[in-house]
Amino acid sequence: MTSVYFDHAATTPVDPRVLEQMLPFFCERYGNPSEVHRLGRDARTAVERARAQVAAGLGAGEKEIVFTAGGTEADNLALIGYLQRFEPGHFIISAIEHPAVMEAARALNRLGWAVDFIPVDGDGVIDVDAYEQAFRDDTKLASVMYANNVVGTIQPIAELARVAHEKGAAFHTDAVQGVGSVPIDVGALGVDMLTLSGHKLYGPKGIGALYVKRGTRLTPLIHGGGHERRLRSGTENVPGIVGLGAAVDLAQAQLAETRPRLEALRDRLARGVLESVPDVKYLGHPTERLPGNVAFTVRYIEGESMLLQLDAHGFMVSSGSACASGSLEPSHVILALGLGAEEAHGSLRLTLGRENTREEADAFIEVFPPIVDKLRQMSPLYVKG
Amino acid sequence: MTSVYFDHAATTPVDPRVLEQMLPFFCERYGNPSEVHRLGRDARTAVERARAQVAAGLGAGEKEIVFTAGGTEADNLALIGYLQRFEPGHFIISAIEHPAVMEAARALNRLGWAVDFIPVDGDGVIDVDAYEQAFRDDTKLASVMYANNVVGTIQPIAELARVAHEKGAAFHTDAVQGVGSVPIDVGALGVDMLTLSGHKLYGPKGIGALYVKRGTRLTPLIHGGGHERRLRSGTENVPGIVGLGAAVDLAQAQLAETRPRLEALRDRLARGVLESVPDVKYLGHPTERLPGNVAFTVRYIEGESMLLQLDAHGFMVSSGSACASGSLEPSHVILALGLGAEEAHGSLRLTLGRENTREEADAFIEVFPPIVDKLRQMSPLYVKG
Amino acid sequence: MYTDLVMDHFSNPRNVGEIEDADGVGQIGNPVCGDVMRISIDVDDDRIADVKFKTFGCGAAVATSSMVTEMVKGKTLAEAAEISNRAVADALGGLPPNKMHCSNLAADALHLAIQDYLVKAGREADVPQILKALPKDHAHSSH
Amino acid sequence: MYTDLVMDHFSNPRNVGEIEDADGVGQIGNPVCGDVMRISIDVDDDRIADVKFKTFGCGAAVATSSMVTEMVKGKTLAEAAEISNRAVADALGGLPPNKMHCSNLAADALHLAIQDYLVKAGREADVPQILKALPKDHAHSSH
Ligand SMILES: Cc1ncc(COP(=O)(O)O)c(C=O)c1O
Ligand SMILES: Cc1ncc(COP(=O)(O)O)c(C=O)c1O
Repeated sequence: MTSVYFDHAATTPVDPRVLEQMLPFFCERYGNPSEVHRLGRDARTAVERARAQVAAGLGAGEKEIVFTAGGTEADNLALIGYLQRFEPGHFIISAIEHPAVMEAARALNRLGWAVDFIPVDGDGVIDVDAYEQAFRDDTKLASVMYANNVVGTIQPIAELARVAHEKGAAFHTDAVQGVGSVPIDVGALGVDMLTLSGHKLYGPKGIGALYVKRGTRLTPLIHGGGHERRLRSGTENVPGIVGLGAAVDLAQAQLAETRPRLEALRDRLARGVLESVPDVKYLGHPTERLPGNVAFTVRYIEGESMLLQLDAHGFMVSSGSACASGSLEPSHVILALGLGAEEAHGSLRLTLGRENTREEADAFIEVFPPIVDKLRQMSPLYVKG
Repeated sequence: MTSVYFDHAATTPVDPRVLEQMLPFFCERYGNPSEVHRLGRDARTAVERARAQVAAGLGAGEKEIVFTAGGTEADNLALIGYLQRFEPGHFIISAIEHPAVMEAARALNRLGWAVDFIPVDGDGVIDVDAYEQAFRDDTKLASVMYANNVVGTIQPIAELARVAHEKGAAFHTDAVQGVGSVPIDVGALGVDMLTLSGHKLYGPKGIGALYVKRGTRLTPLIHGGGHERRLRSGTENVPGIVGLGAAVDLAQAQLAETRPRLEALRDRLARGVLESVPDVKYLGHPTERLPGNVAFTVRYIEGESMLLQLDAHGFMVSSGSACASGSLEPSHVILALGLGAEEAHGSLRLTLGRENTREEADAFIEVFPPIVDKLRQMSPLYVKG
Repeated sequence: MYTDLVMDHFSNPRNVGEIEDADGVGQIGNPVCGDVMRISIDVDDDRIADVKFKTFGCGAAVATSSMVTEMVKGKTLAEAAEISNRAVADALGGLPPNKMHCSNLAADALHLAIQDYLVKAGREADVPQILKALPKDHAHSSH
Repeated sequence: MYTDLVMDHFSNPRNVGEIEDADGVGQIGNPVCGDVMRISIDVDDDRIADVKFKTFGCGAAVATSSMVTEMVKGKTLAEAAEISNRAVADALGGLPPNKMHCSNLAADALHLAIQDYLVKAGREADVPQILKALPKDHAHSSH
């Protein structure tokens, strides 16, 4: 039976070459990196090697990489860890951040911090004027995601970081969807902090990292033995860290090849859908978007029912951002683009990855129109044209 | 060359049977449990199965298990997550807690919480009278570790929990060293929260869990998509969670066999060391201790130098608790037993595990005395008797 | 997440469509909330002779709609009026907790269709007897 | 953690022991801090003719002690006085950062031994010239 995975923004498989590098660290090279004996030293060496790989992938220094247990934790460390060093003041995020940033911002808000959510235009690009005007005397941080997980739009991060610095604030970007998909250099971007996550770039789940520019001071969220230069205590997840290093390394090596290939596949898929199904609206920026992201909304029908029908036909896609809240709310991202709630409920996200082929894209374009048709026949909102 | 691992309290190898259960979840069953399609549902099923395994291992309900990225995080969630719901008041911990509890307590202290550190006796057992008297009207929580990571002493948790409840406070225990080594039933203990960690029980690093008794309310430390019933956001570490479930399951199945075997090995090793080296003091409680813990202090010489010499002979041990702080301070645990700093510097910890044999114990007893001798010859503190 | 029975009703929904010149039509939900269900019935001798549904919504919304049509066909109005949203969910072997509130309104749509029939048939007086509690169109607190 | 050279000096320490009736003896550190180093020297014609050490402490403490004895044998007192703790660490290919402060005092112990020799030899006046800066026994701030 067909089995096509178009949900790489939710998570990727671990690349077998990455797993291969992780494997020895479970049962044989299982030392605790804090221990002085040879198994401990071996584990320490592996952790530091992975740190160098991640640093190299971002153009960062090794001492600027803090391993965390994932993207969400890294985002929380960036926002809460950075701001908690100050008396409550003000900070800025975009209106389309991932819940990891959004909810960390809400938590800070409950602690007395004022926060502005900067709107985006119809393509999902942040309103740079509104952003610039939002800064106040007591603005300590701005955080804008590198690329959106739902609609794929890439933000002008270098410009946003520059503005923040001019205004005397630090700048963080959640680059979970960007790292591994597009070239990212923290120096060129000029950011103070940057989040990445293993399982979005063919590495393991449960591991991520925060780039913290030299001189940027944070307080930890998790206290204990003082690991990760005191920023994240807890025995290091050695296989996970090794896997993250290997995954970043591999992504670097493949980027030049995969990026144009995925862009072509993405555009083929988007064109195919738009041409074969009426009343479909493409979401996100036409060009400034992630290589593998195809997002659209289908009128008169609802996302989950499309998704389940597609699943029954062997196509795994997402109806928006994956999150465990079980919320039935339409995606805040799609609403922020200016769409109505009804339209937002009809959104679908296909996110392509290394292993996807043109045949798979073409198969999708075959299967999708009759599914839409079937669901529209069932919909009380649909009036045959 | 000899290679004997006596450092299971620092970390254990992943049992190959545990790894085997984890393996499919890296490259094949890699779904994000929040996703609705079949790979997502498959991952969700695996996570919930593991939750049931962990719950069964503790005599808990499935809804009472929160997965975290390790023991340190679970300890922090217990203390900070529980107390942050209240206005700052008072709480109680023992003087020999792991840094994960100790430093979380210090962080709360900086937020305005008063904390009492309850002393222990020469065997490492908490002073129950002092504990009882420490409770105040505004005492919200007491946290005492189940078993100490350095000297292995097991505390009278059921009694301590009962006292806390009588005084109107909640009770948490860090059972990272206990779970998998001794039978633990949260109902019999009567605790409100209990911490465990995968890599101490032949499961993977970077995964742990907090038992949270039904009705005990916490605020999360890490905010985002609302995973783990909102208590720990972030895409689930599916292979890690599966590994933790499998490890708890396996430990349960093996406990009846391994526990008496390790106790016998422990006592043999302790006796052997005490009989063959003069001026050695056994640390911790003679009987109320972890099955695999042998801790002692050797006068006139220093722990790390013993450890390195032992390492050169193929024996991997620890000179105290493993933590990344790089602190050269003598262990706060050993000082709390009433030993002087000089003696504390000479402490050594051998922690046995499933795969250790009697031959290995005997080999240690052969190798150790000449090492002590060599180092004593080198020591300016040693005056030949 | 969904039981096999939910998936079956979702994939092969029973009684999809709209009865032309139906004796009664009930609609509930609104597209902003992501779920709209419309049920039309024909009534014969106080029994539901035919029933069809159209639904905009998630898998649970479609499956509950399909299930309720199966449950009531041939039933008396009074029997049909006894069927609750909860009973529909139970008949499907349960629904995920987050789907219980918004996506499980098919019985309510049916009750509105019965009311519509009664009113159209000039039996307004029977409404309170047959339909003990009429659904309010939820204000969907979450919006 | 430790370089191979550190491990070599730790495992096969050079010049372990105590010179009987030594011309000069210096001791630094204290057991509470976990590091005590004692260096004894014999001086001949203003040169270090023999040197031995005893050390209580970690791998770094032993290795720096061993290394400093190798570095100074045959050196003039003035040359030996120039050797800093830092230079000893460098000669070992570096030490872990957390070992730089407490466990790297062997040069200080040597300087105290030189001072002891000068005082015993009635050359107290030479002390300031030869030993530019005398080590204070660290109060070890961390305690
Ligand atoms: C943009 C973005 N930020 C943060 C996260 C959270 O990362 P993780 O799942 O590793 O916690 C995700 C994915 O879930 C994401 O897409
Ligand atoms: C008693 C105790 N508590 C907590 C921890 C921390 O657990 P983890 O290493 O999983 O963060 C450890 C081990 O490091 C421990 O021994």
